[in-house]
Amino acid sequence: MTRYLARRLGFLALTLLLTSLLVFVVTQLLPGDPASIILGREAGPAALAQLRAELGLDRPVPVQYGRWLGRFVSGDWGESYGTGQQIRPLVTERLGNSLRLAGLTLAVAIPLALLLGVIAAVNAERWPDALISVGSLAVVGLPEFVTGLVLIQLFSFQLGWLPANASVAPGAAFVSVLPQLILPAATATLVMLAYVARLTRASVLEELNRPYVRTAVLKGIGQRRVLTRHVLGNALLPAITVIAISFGWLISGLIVVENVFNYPGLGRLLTFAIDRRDLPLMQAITLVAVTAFALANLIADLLYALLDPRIRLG
Amino acid sequence: MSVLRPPAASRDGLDVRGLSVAYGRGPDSVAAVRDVDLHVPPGSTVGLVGESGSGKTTLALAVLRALPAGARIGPGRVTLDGDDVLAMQPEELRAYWRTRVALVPQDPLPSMNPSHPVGRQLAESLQPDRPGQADRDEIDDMLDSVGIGDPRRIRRSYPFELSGGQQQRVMIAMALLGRPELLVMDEPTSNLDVTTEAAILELVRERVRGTGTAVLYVSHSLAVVASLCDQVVVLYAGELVERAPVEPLYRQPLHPYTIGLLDSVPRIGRSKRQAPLRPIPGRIPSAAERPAGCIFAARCPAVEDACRAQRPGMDAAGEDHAVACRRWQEIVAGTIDARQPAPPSFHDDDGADTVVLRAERIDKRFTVRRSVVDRLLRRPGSEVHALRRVDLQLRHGRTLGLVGESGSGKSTFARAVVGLEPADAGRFTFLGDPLDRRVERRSRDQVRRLQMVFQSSDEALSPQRSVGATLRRALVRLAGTDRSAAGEAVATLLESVALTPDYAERRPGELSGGEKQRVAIARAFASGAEAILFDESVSGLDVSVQAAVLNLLDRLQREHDASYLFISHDLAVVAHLADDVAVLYLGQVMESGPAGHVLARPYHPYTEALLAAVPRPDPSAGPAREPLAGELPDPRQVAAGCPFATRCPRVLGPVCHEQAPPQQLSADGDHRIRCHIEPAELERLQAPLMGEEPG
Amino acid sequence: MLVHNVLSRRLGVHIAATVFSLGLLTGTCTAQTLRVGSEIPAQLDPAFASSDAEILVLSNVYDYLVDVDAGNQIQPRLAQSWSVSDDSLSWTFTLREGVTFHSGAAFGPDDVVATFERLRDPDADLPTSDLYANLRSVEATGPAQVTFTLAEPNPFFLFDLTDNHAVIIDSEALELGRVFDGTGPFAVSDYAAEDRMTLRANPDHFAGAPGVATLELIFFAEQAAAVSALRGGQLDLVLRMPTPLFQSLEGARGIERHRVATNGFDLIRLRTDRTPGKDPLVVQALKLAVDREAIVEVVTDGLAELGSDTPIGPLYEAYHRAEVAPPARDVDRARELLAEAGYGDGLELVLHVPDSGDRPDLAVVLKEQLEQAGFEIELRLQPESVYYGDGGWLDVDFGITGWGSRPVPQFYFETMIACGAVWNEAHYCDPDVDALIELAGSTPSENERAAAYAELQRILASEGPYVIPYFFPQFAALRDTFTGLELKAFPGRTDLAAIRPR
Amino acid sequence: MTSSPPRPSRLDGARRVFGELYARPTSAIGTTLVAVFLLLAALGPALVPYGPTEQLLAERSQAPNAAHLFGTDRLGRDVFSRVVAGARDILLLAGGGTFVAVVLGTWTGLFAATLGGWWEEITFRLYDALLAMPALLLALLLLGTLGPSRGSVLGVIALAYTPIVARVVRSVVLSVKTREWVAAARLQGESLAWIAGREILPSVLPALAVESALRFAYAIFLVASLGFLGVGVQPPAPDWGLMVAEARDHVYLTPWSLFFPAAAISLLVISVNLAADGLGRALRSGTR
Repeated sequence: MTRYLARRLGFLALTLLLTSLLVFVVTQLLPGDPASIILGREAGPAALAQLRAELGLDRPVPVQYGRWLGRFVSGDWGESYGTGQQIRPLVTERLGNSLRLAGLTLAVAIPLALLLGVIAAVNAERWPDALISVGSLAVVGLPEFVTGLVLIQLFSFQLGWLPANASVAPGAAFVSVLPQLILPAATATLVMLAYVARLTRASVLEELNRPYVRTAVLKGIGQRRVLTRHVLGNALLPAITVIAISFGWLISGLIVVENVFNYPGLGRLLTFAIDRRDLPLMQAITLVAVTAFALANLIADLLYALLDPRIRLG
Repeated sequence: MSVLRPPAASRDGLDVRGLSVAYGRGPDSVAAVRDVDLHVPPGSTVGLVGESGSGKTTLALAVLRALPAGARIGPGRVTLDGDDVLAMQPEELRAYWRTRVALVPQDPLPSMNPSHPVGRQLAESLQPDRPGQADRDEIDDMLDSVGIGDPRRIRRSYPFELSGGQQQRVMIAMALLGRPELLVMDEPTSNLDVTTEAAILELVRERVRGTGTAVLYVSHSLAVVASLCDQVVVLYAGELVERAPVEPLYRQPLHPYTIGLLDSVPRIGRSKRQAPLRPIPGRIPSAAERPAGCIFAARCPAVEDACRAQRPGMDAAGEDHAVACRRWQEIVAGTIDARQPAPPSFHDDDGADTVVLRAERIDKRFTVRRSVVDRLLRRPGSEVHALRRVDLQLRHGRTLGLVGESGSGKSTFARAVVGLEPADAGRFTFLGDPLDRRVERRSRDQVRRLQMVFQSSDEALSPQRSVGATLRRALVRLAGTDRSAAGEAVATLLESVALTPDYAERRPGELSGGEKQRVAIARAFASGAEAILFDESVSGLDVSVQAAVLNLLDRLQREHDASYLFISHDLAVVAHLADDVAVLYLGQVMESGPAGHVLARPYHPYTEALLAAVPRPDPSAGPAREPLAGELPDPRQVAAGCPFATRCPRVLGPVCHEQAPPQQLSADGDHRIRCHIEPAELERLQAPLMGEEPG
Repeated sequence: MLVHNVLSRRLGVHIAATVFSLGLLTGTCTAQTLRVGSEIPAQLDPAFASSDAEILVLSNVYDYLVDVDAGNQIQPRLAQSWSVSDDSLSWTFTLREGVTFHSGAAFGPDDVVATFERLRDPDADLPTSDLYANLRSVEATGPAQVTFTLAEPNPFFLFDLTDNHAVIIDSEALELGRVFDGTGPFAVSDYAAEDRMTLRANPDHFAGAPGVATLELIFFAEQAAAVSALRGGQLDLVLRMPTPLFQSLEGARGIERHRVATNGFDLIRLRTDRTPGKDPLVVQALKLAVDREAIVEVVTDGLAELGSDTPIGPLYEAYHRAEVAPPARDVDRARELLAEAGYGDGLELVLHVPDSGDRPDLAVVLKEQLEQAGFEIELRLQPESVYYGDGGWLDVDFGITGWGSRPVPQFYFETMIACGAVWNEAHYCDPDVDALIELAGSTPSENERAAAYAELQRILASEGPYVIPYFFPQFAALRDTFTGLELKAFPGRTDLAAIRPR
Repeated sequence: MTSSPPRPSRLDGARRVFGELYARPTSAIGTTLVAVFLLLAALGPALVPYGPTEQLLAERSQAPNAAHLFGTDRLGRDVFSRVVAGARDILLLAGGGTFVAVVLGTWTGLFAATLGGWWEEITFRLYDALLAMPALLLALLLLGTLGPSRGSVLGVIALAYTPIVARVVRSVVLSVKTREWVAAARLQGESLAWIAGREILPSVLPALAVESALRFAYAIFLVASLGFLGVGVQPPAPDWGLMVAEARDHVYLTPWSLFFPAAAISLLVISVNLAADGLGRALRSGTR
């Protein structure tokens, strides 16, 4: 187990290093001059040249990468070109917001998806299964920006139940912003819900067909107990991995959702950074998102290993 | 076992009447089992024997009401002690499962929940819904009684932590804990090594028989059933063909299928020279293509027109002996010959003693990388010494049989010989020239002359390519056949392995296992190979098919003057085919020499134990003596001394554990052994025991 | 027991807060807070700020010396009165007394001096360096008096002092753009970049306390999202929006639409210092190919004033010449001219468009019109930051640039049209035009100036490398719980302090 | 001689897959709709009454009617014509990107996994790094760099999905490369290219077909999202995502100009998903 952990951490570090290189190179190639972005459209050439030198933009790219990575790792993420703000507090605050939305989404979507998946699998080839399967396939086809707009139209404008806008105030308590989070979370939930439900169904069906289920049934264990005590434990193990993968999906989804609802998360900040060619901000957001994704995968793998005696003890 | 239940006499046991089982619905429905009658009295063991596709597992699961979705039972009746099993409603069914029946499946590992400790799963047999309240002592007693030495540790283990033998013991314990009236065992030893199998069979004999439980024992092996059962039921293509007590069935089988089956089984002590196998031609009809008349008519040597017209019923041919053949009386009387024709015999003994292939001091290790953490904790290195200084030689035109249990290194050796997994040390000499350790570095000619036929017929052929394309490629690549002539050459090749030329257009998925293996053999011969390695090449085949392939191999060897290295875990098959034999244990050759000598009069204690464990298709042979204790040790932790020392019944003392045994040659030069005991002493020890074997 | 009490009290408060916020699900907020949807400001250093969103912050946190009102008249702000010397070179301002910065520091002449010394510093190369290059000195000439000395007379000097950048900063201000210490009606209490800015009223403001106690600027990348929020009740005011969003608010319950005509325009310009814009035939073809009326109708739903390819719109009543008009649309003639210029097979051009306002729609309509005349147009929409970045607007051959409304037209001529002007994006250079601009910018005679502008309008309309199809109005929408909005032609200069609960 | 069992003809494979696709209403509907969309993409421009960018100034903002089935947008463009024209765009972009990803992923995955060792390690470490970035994030970064154009959108899809395809390929290769027929090919002295291409690749194809279909669905999704975020195809192209984004400002004036492209995206993704589901079922039942 320790060996497994060490190995996984090594891979994580390697992946992050490669990703950081990729992010850095890509952002360096972006068109647009950071200096003119900082100083605005009206700034003159001398001011621009001076700022470029201050930012070290005139140095060779490998040197810039080394400096940037070194500072990043030591916690100095620099200042945003676009706003002149320190990036780390900005990004950590938005990360918190995004995680709050992601957490709400996962908290709703995952249990619901697992439940639907199990219901579909247990009723395989009967009407509840057909309903859930077709429903999830349909929902999988709805892009977040369509779902979001539809939900706004329906719940905000027609019914007037929920706010159309999720620009929550910084530091507001979760309970007080909950109403504003409902529509964005619902939008992000739908796609994930379908995805996880489908995989859960497949996983439960696969387990149901394993010989140990027959062994359990032949011991005279009740159906419900066979399902809960035997099948689900094993079927939901793979779901952990699925959830981690769908976390990546969620990150993509949140970029769209946060823009549709104007939610102050990392996704909206990223589009802002890209729009403004705010390189340090883009780099920081991307690395944070990638790290979050990688950590989610790592945690999922470790959890899997911990729960699966074959890996834990093997 | 102290079981409180009515005395056996007052109970009927399992009774099956006219039972049919079909898969699918409507017009696509196919019958897997048709109109079967069966009776298993309490306290007796009934063997259900058949080749693959005979419907034996379907039948076994049907009486348990444990068929997969999509199967339909009926018409027919199944009763256990008079209770109609097929009429049971869900709640009754649960009670039936909980208290009256149990199953020991073929594969113990997937049949246990991988994420629950074994103890909890055992407890569920006692308290299905409240395993926490089960009596631990009772479980421990049961584990102890099925031969598990350390019940407390085992209870806490997860299934994957147990060895194959332990897993099956646990499954048996799980079944017995429920004190079933009916125990169904579905090929419980088929995937186990022969020494483990012997131990499990011994366990079944000791612990299950005579407890009043009715046992339905499903097996493809006539040999296993012979040593275990009171009565045998032979199933063919979903129909019952013969039912008899063990002794008469093996002494005088009445159905031509049973006769053919027994004639197909290779036996230790009867080599190809003494008794050629008589395979059953043709193939088992699929469920969709069953004839109107006798189901065996198409393959029967004693068939007459009436057989094809009408299905024969079960005739009582003696006490408890029933047979579904209209001509059984003629067979009893000997007025007709119901045996399959024997193949022409080719045997001559003039094989020159030139050595074709010589392996010297071949060594191979597999290492699993150790992490820093492992090193700090001084965990054992995970290195497997798969082959240790293996010396072997293959004589021209002869067959060298290489036997050993799983993990003995026999496949590793084969792959090292052909260069797929290069050896770490040692030397191969082939036809006088040194062979490079890697196939990629060998000359085209060497590759051509040294070929291999693999274990699994399902994987041996590229699934997307037609048989013809596979063979053509082999011809063009290795034999240098001209592309234009390849078509003809393919037809010839197919013919040589007894397949019609139209097989060239088929894909492997359309072939049966035997047919695939024939094609694989044809491919090996396509290059004009002079030495061919067979790695478990007949192991996955049904016995009647296996017999045909063994005969084919024999014929091809004579025709092509080829030399075979034949690897198998099945001693009977090796005994049948091999001229010389070598016994491998944990990567070392324990004993080698001419097959007639080594297998008839084993010197090495391991060879002895191995032979003793082999079940014989002959109830009079009796059960194996004293199954070998213990299990194959972890190959990563083999001691410096004799690898067999941990299990050897003749272990001398510390010397065996500490010193590598010397290589010794028997006085007559027929046995080359690795043992601390003097050959002369071994010969003395063996002599009285081996007397019963026909020389 | 004590712990329990505290806990339960806290819990009670919490529940109350929850109930309260749930009651406000759809977002009606206390009238004392004005929530304004704004685009995202980035650069808030007064010397560099340029967008409406940025100026909106500055003009409400700081004050100008003088400002212009809706009628384009100069109004006193921090300067109470002023006088000019006879030679028109020396301007003396008397400052308001008793004014303090939000930090408590007193406002005085030194702050004015510091502000303008910074803005005119030639070495710093600030956007205002050119504008104030004519300043010879800025001096405190009394406890509440500042004197500006010019090198040359400048009839528009007071207007120059209303420049967006010219907010008065504390002479000891540090970290401009991050710490906001102004004298304006609102003081920044919290700024979360890219997200929102919270401001509280400055009760001591010289013009009186603002109409609301709290001002919340909530930033939106998408105006559509802001309008949604307004509809949904999470915003009270949205400034600036594209035409269709404004139109869609017609009849929306509880929302009052505001519209003001401006001299702002979208400039379609062709670079003239290189092929193909170098060829006057191509410029002519461009002018002939455009249907300006259709653009006004389709893109702005007829809400904009028709333009005639000159920056002087009807709002400059004194200078605007209604009779001046670009050549009427003639697609066949345009095609002939193109052929004559050597583009008989079509002229391929990439049209660079900042992705904001009505410009994307304008580009799409323009593309269709130009292609009827033999142009082949590829659109490239870019975020404003990219369009206005290096290699963007000043560089590309063919582009659409938005120009904001200014109090006097001279600004456009001096920065956009004069030969070598800083933002001469068309790289246009005509000595006659330059002479007219020079004249208009220096003559004290209004008549002469009007004549010069008339001639400039004639030249630009007939041959300038520009198409100015319309002067756009500015839009805003306010919840009807508030009143007092006076939308400015440059919406960033709107005085939010004047808005109060109804 | 062994008697021959009845044997199915070669064509039966295709027929079986097809039959399986039409065995269930869901996959039948999906397959049919995909076919309809493909047909629209192929013939669309010939079928529609107006050009996708043609502005009918006199018929602006019309609700759906007989002349304009889906109405017209604010600039007087026929929404039906634009939606139909957009089908070709999105299918070409998503399909092209998926195709490149499948080809690249298959070959790199196939050879790296067959070769094993360092090649495999390096290739898949790189792919892991790419995969560590959620697809949309990667796409946004790259499109910012490359500038929005059809080519870059296609390239971004290819780059985002190549590692995923390669992973799928590798998982099959790893299970196949130890198979005996592969060993048999080595014993026949076959080259690496032969072993990879002729012995292993055929076994990869079924999994690859299903994965490709799924990727295609995701690619459509991604293209639409990029269009919506304004970094994909440029106006006035009738890109569905872009149309939705543009119509956001108009949703109160001309709701149909938002509804129809949004519905088209959803319908296409759903159909491809349904068809992929059926395809997977068909191929699985074939290998059983």
